[in-house]
Amino acid sequence: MVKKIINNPKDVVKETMEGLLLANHGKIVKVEDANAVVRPSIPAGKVGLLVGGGSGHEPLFAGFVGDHLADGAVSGNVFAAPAPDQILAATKALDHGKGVLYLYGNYAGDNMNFDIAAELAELEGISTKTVRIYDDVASAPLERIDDRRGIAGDLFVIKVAGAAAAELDSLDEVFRVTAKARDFTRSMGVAISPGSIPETGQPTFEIGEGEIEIGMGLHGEAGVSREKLMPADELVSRMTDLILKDLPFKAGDEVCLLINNLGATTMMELLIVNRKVREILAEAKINVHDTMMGSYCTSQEMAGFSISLLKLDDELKKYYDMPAESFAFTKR
Amino acid sequence: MVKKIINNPKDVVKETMEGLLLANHGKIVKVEDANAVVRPSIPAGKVGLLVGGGSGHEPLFAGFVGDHLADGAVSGNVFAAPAPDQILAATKALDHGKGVLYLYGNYAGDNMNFDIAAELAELEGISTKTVRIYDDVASAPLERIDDRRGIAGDLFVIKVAGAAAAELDSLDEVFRVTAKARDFTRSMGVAISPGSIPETGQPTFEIGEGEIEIGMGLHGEAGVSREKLMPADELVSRMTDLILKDLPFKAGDEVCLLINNLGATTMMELLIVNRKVREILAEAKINVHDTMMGSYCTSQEMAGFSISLLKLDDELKKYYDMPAESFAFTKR
Amino acid sequence: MTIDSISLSQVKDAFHFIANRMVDSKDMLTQADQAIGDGDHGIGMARGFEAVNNMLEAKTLNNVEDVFFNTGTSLLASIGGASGAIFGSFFMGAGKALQGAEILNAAGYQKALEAGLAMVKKRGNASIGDKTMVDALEPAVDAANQYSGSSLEELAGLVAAASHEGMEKTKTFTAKIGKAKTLGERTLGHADPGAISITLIFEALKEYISSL
Amino acid sequence: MTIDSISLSQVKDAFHFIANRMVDSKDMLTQADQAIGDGDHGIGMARGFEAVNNMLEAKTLNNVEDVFFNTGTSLLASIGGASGAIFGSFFMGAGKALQGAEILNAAGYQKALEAGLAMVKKRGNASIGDKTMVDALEPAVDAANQYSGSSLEELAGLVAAASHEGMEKTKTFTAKIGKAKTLGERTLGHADPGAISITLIFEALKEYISSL
Ligand SMILES: Nc1ncnc2c1ncn2[C@@H]1O[C@H](COP(=O)(O)OP(=O)(O)O)[C@@H](O)[C@H]1O
Ligand SMILES: Nc1ncnc2c1ncn2[C@@H]1O[C@H](COP(=O)(O)OP(=O)(O)O)[C@@H](O)[C@H]1O
Ligand SMILES: [Mg+2]
Ligand SMILES: [Mg+2]
Ligand SMILES: [Mg+2]
Ligand SMILES: [Mg+2]
Repeated sequence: MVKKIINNPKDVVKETMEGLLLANHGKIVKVEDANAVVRPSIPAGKVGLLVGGGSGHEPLFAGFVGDHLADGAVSGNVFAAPAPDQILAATKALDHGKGVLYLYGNYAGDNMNFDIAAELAELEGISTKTVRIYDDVASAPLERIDDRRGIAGDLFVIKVAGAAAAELDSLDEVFRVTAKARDFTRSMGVAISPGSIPETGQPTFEIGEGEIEIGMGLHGEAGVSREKLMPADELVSRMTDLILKDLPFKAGDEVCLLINNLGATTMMELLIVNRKVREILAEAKINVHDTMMGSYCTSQEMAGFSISLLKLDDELKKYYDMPAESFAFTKR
Repeated sequence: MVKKIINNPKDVVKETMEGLLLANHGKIVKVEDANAVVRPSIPAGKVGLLVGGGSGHEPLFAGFVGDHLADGAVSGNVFAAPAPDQILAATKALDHGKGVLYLYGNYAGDNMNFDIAAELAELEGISTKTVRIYDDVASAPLERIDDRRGIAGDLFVIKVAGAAAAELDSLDEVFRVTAKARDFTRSMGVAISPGSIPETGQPTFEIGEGEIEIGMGLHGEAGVSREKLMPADELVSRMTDLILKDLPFKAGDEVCLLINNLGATTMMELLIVNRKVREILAEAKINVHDTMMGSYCTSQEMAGFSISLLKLDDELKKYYDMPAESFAFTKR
Repeated sequence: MTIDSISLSQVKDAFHFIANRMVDSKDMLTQADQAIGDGDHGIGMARGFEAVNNMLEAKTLNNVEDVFFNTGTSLLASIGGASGAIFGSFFMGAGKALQGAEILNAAGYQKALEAGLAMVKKRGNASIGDKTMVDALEPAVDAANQYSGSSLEELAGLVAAASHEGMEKTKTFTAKIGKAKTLGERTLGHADPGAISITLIFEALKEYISSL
Repeated sequence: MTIDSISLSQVKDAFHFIANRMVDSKDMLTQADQAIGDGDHGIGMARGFEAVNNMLEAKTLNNVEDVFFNTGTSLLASIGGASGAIFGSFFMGAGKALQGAEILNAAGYQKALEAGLAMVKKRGNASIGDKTMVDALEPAVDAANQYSGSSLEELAGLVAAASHEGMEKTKTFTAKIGKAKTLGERTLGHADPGAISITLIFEALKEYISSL
């Protein structure tokens, strides 16, 4: 049994939600009969932005509901997409006549459940559009980009989408900007020790002493290879190589950089990683506009991290730079 | 060997600093010949606020150098206080004629090294004052409060001191407000698995399966007792009991709450803990003004957390509520 | 003597029997998903079929369609994830095909399976060889279509056997869909968790009928 | 024949000998600190005495005071932490008492020890029984004061022995200062890491002199 500071493992999702609501001091409210939260006062005529996915990635998703960020979040059980009725309840709470944009990671479970919800919403006269995030370059070749998983790059897309949804007043326009942010985002993760699912008490995968999984997914799904642990600099070189050549990012590009902690990795390690990422980007003449670093999109207590880049153009930069505020992310 | 994503273990402190500087995009600069950072432009006539301590607690301390926060931070080796010459170099960089307030956790090593630095600063005509943080109720009885350790409560004291140092223009006044914030702060931590020191590759302590250390210190120093792991609610009750009766906090009090991740604990667990803390505070009729939750003051990859309370009065509330911005903490 | 049909109350009993089987298989299914997925399939299925058990107690079910369809909606709402949508869609699709039937016979079972498969494919777009539950479901439907003259008992046996065989075959496939897909070659040798589940469901139904 | 004094260049050699001993004791000291502190004492002392070795090579040292004093400043600047301040203060205090001496004899060693102890106490405020290096240092100073008529070689032996005895006694104390203090009773049975270090230093000096 993996040790955890919890009560009954079956209650973790419910109790997590209770704790989050209290920590938000009224800035988010619960949707009745659903494991979903929304902002208490959404301006009439605003396009709604709904994010969501499985629980277990805290503070993603509900930690990013706030001003100039998501309007609502719906969370499933640990590592399981939310069910359609939950998504529909959140959709209804968010719709103010302009429709709702669904924004989530590209997984079979999420895709199917959100699609069913979208069909149900349509029956109730609510228009929705969907952007699936597929930033993980390790999970499929570029030709099959829509087979790729969504990982920490979610953050960039939510940041831009939140600002766009606050400023633009048509679902189509919010969709366009959000899809562009998604298309301009690339990520890759690694892990050296597993997370675990509270209800089973078991690690999501096994990994040997001295081994590292390159391309690790957000739920412990395996990546591109299992290797001997290598020095941070060598690891970072390999990861950034794959990321840079994928979009591709080119000399003269301006990017935002996210180094995301999958759970148990130290900030010291992230900073050491950052050093090498910046050295490589500087050599490639890619200019880093801003850096986010921390535990945003986790996989329980998995030790590992991911690197994400968002390529900016004037429009994306404008939305990225806007102030925002939520439980897990504040920008002045 | 504990697995880490680093290069040569002897270089972790240096490389961490390099990564931090890059992540700050010019908002902090390095002090020459010292493992210290300062804000690049400190207004003439401002009282300087210098924080510091051992490395290994990232993002503490250097992550809190910024607007309305610390003006500088000096970091020692992992879990070792910085040497006097380093502290002195940072002191000189911060002094603008109004003197420098030293603010750090109450450990023999920090006390001695900062005291030597203060003596050396005095020789150079720089006045300093010192506030040692001793918020850890688990580390000594109330009668010997100045034997207690400083743990995550540092955050509250730095937040208030940073705002006070930005607003007030005498070292004595900044000292007074900072000491009050320190006196009104109480914390307690627990851990279920150890951190490790990169240079030894060894965990800082051993703990059995199914065991928890109550009162764990920031460097893995033992606490008040080693027990069987218990449900989160029971654990939180025991911790808050000890905290509440220590100041004591009373019905009608207004407090800020910090639930700090010591490293590898999940946000899910922190939120579950928060739920119970709030239930107990509500019963005790203690009003929670604001909540901070996250990995602020860590002990490498230790799994565990601490609960801290800051009791507010009008003055502390004013400084707590001011906007602030740094690498690790932003408040709008 | 072979059983040609079962009554509404037997269908309810059968679904309890299936639900208990799935709840009891929690650890086994979770381990299967640990090998090639994210290790939650067993807890999802157990949670889903606990909800089915509760629904069977609480809800007025007027015909066999109701039993199948409400099983589907219970799974859909309580599991979430890929399996909630897939297994939920399967039972909802199967239920609709039963059109108010008051008993379950071979013809009904065959129609239900066919419609269930269609719903699953509509929802999930998986084909044979993608290493999903479709690899166990589609051969079962094929078997049912081929042998449509048999009794319900015989058909249930054929369906269970075909599904089992299809499930075993998934060990030779590399995953192309779902959370296992990025594992590629490393999924070889492991059966797909969802394929195991659908086989368990068909086997439980067969056992229930044979025990009558 | 017993050795009454050593020359400046022998003092430098002796400090190299001590420094190497401390560097070699890294793991042992770290383990001692893992038992009751934060597990870094060995790495701090090793880093500090590596700096001492470098300083001895790089710096012009004109007399015995210089050797002691610069050893202190090297430790202070390179270790940080409690032991940087304590061991740095010890050697700086000891050095000042030697006032430009060109050799180290028994009288000088005795004065140096006494002044070193005074600096340590001024800096750290620890008393006998607090479970710190003072528990090994103070008995060593007492021994030196009592036997001030002996040769340097004899004195070095007495100092090492008294310090060793004091260090052993720390096993019976509960910590009252430093990172071990909150462990209270649980520190029983473990020697204080800093007390082990000062004993190692005195023993190495004694061995060096005896080997001449
Ligand atoms: N598109 C799909 N079509 C059919 N079955 C699928 C599809 N995607 C996933 N599955 C089935 O779902 C199973 C995984 O279920 P589960 O582990 O509960 O959900 P998740 O993948 O969300 O963790 C797989 O073993 C597979 O049989
Ligand atoms: N106030 C003090 N006076 C004398 N020695 C002290 C004092 N505080 C700590 N020490 C010594 O320092 C040693 C610990 O050193 P070290 O582990 O390197 O530093 P830290 O405690 O900062 O991790 C203790 O074993 C003790 O002998
Ligand atoms: Mg899952
Ligand atoms: Mg230390
Ligand atoms: Mg799964
Ligand atoms: Mg130590």
